[in-house]
Amino acid sequence: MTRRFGDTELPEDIERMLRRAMRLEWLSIAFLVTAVTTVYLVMGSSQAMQAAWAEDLLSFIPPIAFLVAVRVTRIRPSRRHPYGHHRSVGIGHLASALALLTMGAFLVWDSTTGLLSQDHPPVGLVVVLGHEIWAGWLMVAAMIYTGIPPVLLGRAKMPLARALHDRVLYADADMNKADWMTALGSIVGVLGIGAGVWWADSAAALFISASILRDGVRNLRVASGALMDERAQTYDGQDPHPLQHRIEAVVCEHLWVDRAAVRVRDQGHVFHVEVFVVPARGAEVGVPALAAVREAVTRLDWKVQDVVVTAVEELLDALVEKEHGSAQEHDPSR
Amino acid sequence: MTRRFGDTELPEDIERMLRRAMRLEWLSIAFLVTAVTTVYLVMGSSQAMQAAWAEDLLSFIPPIAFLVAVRVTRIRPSRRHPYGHHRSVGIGHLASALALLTMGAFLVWDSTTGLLSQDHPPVGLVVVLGHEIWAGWLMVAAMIYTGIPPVLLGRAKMPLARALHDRVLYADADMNKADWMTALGSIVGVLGIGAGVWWADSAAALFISASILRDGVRNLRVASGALMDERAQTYDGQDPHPLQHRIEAVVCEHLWVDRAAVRVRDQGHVFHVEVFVVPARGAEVGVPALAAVREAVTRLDWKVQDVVVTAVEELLDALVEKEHGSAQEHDPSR
Amino acid sequence: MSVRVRAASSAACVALVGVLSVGLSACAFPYDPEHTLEKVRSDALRVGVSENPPWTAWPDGAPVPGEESEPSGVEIDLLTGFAQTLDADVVWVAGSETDLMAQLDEGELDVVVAGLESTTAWSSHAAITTSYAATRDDAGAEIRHVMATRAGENDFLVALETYLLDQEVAP
Amino acid sequence: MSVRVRAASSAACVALVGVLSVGLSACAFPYDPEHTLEKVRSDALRVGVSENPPWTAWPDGAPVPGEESEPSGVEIDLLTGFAQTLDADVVWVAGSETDLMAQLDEGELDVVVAGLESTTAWSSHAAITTSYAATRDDAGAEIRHVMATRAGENDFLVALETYLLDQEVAP
Repeated sequence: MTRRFGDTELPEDIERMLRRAMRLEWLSIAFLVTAVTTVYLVMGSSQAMQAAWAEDLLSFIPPIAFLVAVRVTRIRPSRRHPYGHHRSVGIGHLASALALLTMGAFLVWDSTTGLLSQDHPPVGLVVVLGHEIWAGWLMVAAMIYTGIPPVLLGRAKMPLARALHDRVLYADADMNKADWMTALGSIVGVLGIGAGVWWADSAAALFISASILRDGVRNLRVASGALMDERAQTYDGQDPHPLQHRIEAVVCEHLWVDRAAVRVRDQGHVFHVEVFVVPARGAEVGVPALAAVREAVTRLDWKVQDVVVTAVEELLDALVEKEHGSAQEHDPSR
Repeated sequence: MTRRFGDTELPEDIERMLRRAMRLEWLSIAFLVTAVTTVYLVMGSSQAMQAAWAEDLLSFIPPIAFLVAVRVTRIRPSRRHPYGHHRSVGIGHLASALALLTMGAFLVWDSTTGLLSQDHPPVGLVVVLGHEIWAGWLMVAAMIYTGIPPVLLGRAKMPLARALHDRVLYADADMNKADWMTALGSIVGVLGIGAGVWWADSAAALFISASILRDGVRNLRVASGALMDERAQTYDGQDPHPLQHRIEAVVCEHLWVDRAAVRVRDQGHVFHVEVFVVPARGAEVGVPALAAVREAVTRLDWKVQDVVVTAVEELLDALVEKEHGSAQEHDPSR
Repeated sequence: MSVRVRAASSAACVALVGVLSVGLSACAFPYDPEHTLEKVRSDALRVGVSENPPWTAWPDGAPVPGEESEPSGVEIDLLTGFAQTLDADVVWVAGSETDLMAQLDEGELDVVVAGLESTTAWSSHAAITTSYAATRDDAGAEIRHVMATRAGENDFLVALETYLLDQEVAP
Repeated sequence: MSVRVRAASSAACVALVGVLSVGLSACAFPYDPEHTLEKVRSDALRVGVSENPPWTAWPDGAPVPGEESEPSGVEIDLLTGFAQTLDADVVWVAGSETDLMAQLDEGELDVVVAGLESTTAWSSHAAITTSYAATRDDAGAEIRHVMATRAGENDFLVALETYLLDQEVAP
């Protein structure tokens, strides 16, 4: 079966990457189930372990959001959804960001009160297979187990997120890659309890919660930017997407075009493009001319899914930013 | 100072309504501060009162989201935000919906466990101004105080939400109007405790939590519909917005238009419109013809903010739905 | 009091609150789901006592089951007085706080006294009364003294609180 | 043991866990933030006792301050044995659960016995040991018996738990 994003049939290599990303996300979910169970069984009264457990629970959201979004975006556009369902990616992203933010804020508050009220976490013996062992060693072992696989998963997902232009996948990969810090933080907290430093546990919990909160703020900014029809950015929300300039360049190659500017909406995986053309003096503006530009832009990249070309007398101020030179003049020598 | 939504200067009557809506929302916030304080002071161990308090706390979100969104949407479009900032309304709406959903789910779980573990809420005496009085009477008085004003506020906001096409305001008005049910539910719960019916309190709490949860689900559907670029709906998300058909009718009045279809994105307060025109055979498609259609559509309503008109050979399937007859044929007799 | 009379007075209360909602503590509201106050009146007040002088003490040692022993202390005197206002006998039961709270939760006791303070960890297991006296600890912080009754038996709770608030307790 | 030696052995433990992380309970980890185990060894084991036969009892009545009295019971015997393994004397302090838990939290006691059960409401105020014995209540549900030590004093907690797990307790 060929996968689609709405009306877009995916190129073969992109489709292969999408399949791989889906497999990785299923693998992440399977791993998280074991991790959450393990940590729950050993966490006891260590605040750092409880914060790490909460983070593991939250880690379920991005893989699930990704898998759901891939399914939903395949639905073809209809009269009720004339732009397709790509935006479901963004909504899933926003929801994950809000979950991170809320949980992060709660945990920061919780570990701060733990620190201020000078909670001394008790960690005693457990009996495992007839052996008496200090429960802290079990916690350390659990955190070593839960700390390593996410880093590998995150490294595998990162290039796919870049190629698929998927912000949810990127957010997931980014959180995975940072997961070893959570694990190390918990280990330091537990060893701190063992070394008789009572505040080490709350401090480690505070560190972990702050990192959850920071993830939430960063993701919220990127997700709401995309949903607010911000200019298309790269998958990590750091830079304007290079496709915009490539489109403007291609449009200006047409002879009837004097000046042109584009607006790009990031729909999730794909882009919706509006091209504004100021026609050259005396040039004929007809359906064929408009269609030629549309096809040239569509051919540029699989991500360009929906192109509307219109002719105008003047370009909107908001689209022309002189210092970037993005609204390109047509070169009359061609 | 004339208020704007992005580039749109508002008509005078709409601007007056916006001012009135902002005053009402400030009033709501002021009232909520007193309500939250009152209920917190008297709620004691009644689960129904605690759920009502949580709902009052959540009621802060829509007014704040509305006031913030009105400020943000006034920012003019820029190169980074070529479509303006209208979508901030939708993001605020989605965030409120998720808050309602989460809190509702938590409270349903909490009151269900309270019911199952057969919690018998203790409500004893309090001493007020030297008089000993059963705390339940205070709770009833507090709920009467917090139950009535929201209904009046909600009734005042509802017509403004309709005229301003503001979904956050609508959601807020709708929740306000239903607030008396929360108050009545709590009163029944407290009187139930007094009458020796221990489960009345948990049951009332369950009823209130379920209504919070239902609000969350309904708002989530409407908010994510708007953010997913669904066809523009009316403010309550029940029907397609009538403006779409009016635009199609206006476009078809132009002589060079054979057939036409429109896509409307609901940006929050305003609409972004794309018009696809199949020109009549032999008609000239030029910048003036496109501009004439654009201006005719823009004049239709203040909500139509951004119009792109393009000429195409064929209309997209997704835009033409025969049974609705929305993609209108040009009447050749005109 | 017959069930019908109770229901009628209950309906009257609800009606009244709609009209006035102030100064109604004289009204028979609230009722006990398990009729504790009624049972105390007709039977006896069953008190769990865990030793904590000067509030509660077993001068002759805590009684093992079957044995008879009389407790003493500030809280014992208060409850003896309370039982007198209800024309009720008192049954004193010895035990640890944990045991007594479990019995209270199951309805085998009506009230537990153990020199409890308002900061007690038992507030999620039992209904804690308003404080009937306050003392100061070594650091000068206020300690407010309370008793524990069975959760949800609000008529009994209000009756006990009304009695306690009327007393002048100087430990 | 000097501070330097402790720090070195602590570092050795951290290194070890990186290599093996199994079977290290023999290692001196964990330590006490307030050095409870050390103080018990050099000074005495301070035990709070709230009466709850057959686990704890004051056969001659609970002592008022200044008076001497010896408690008895299953838990008293256990702690006497534990103190012997540490070559420590025992100081018995009487009080209510609430009082004793407050003293435990402030470090005036090292352990509290009151016939506590694993479902105790005090688990947020004190470190609850693993259960050293199990009985059944009238309904046949299992009751697991525990003691309370000062929260965070994990070396002492582990020492007491190790001792308790070695004992055969049949109440």
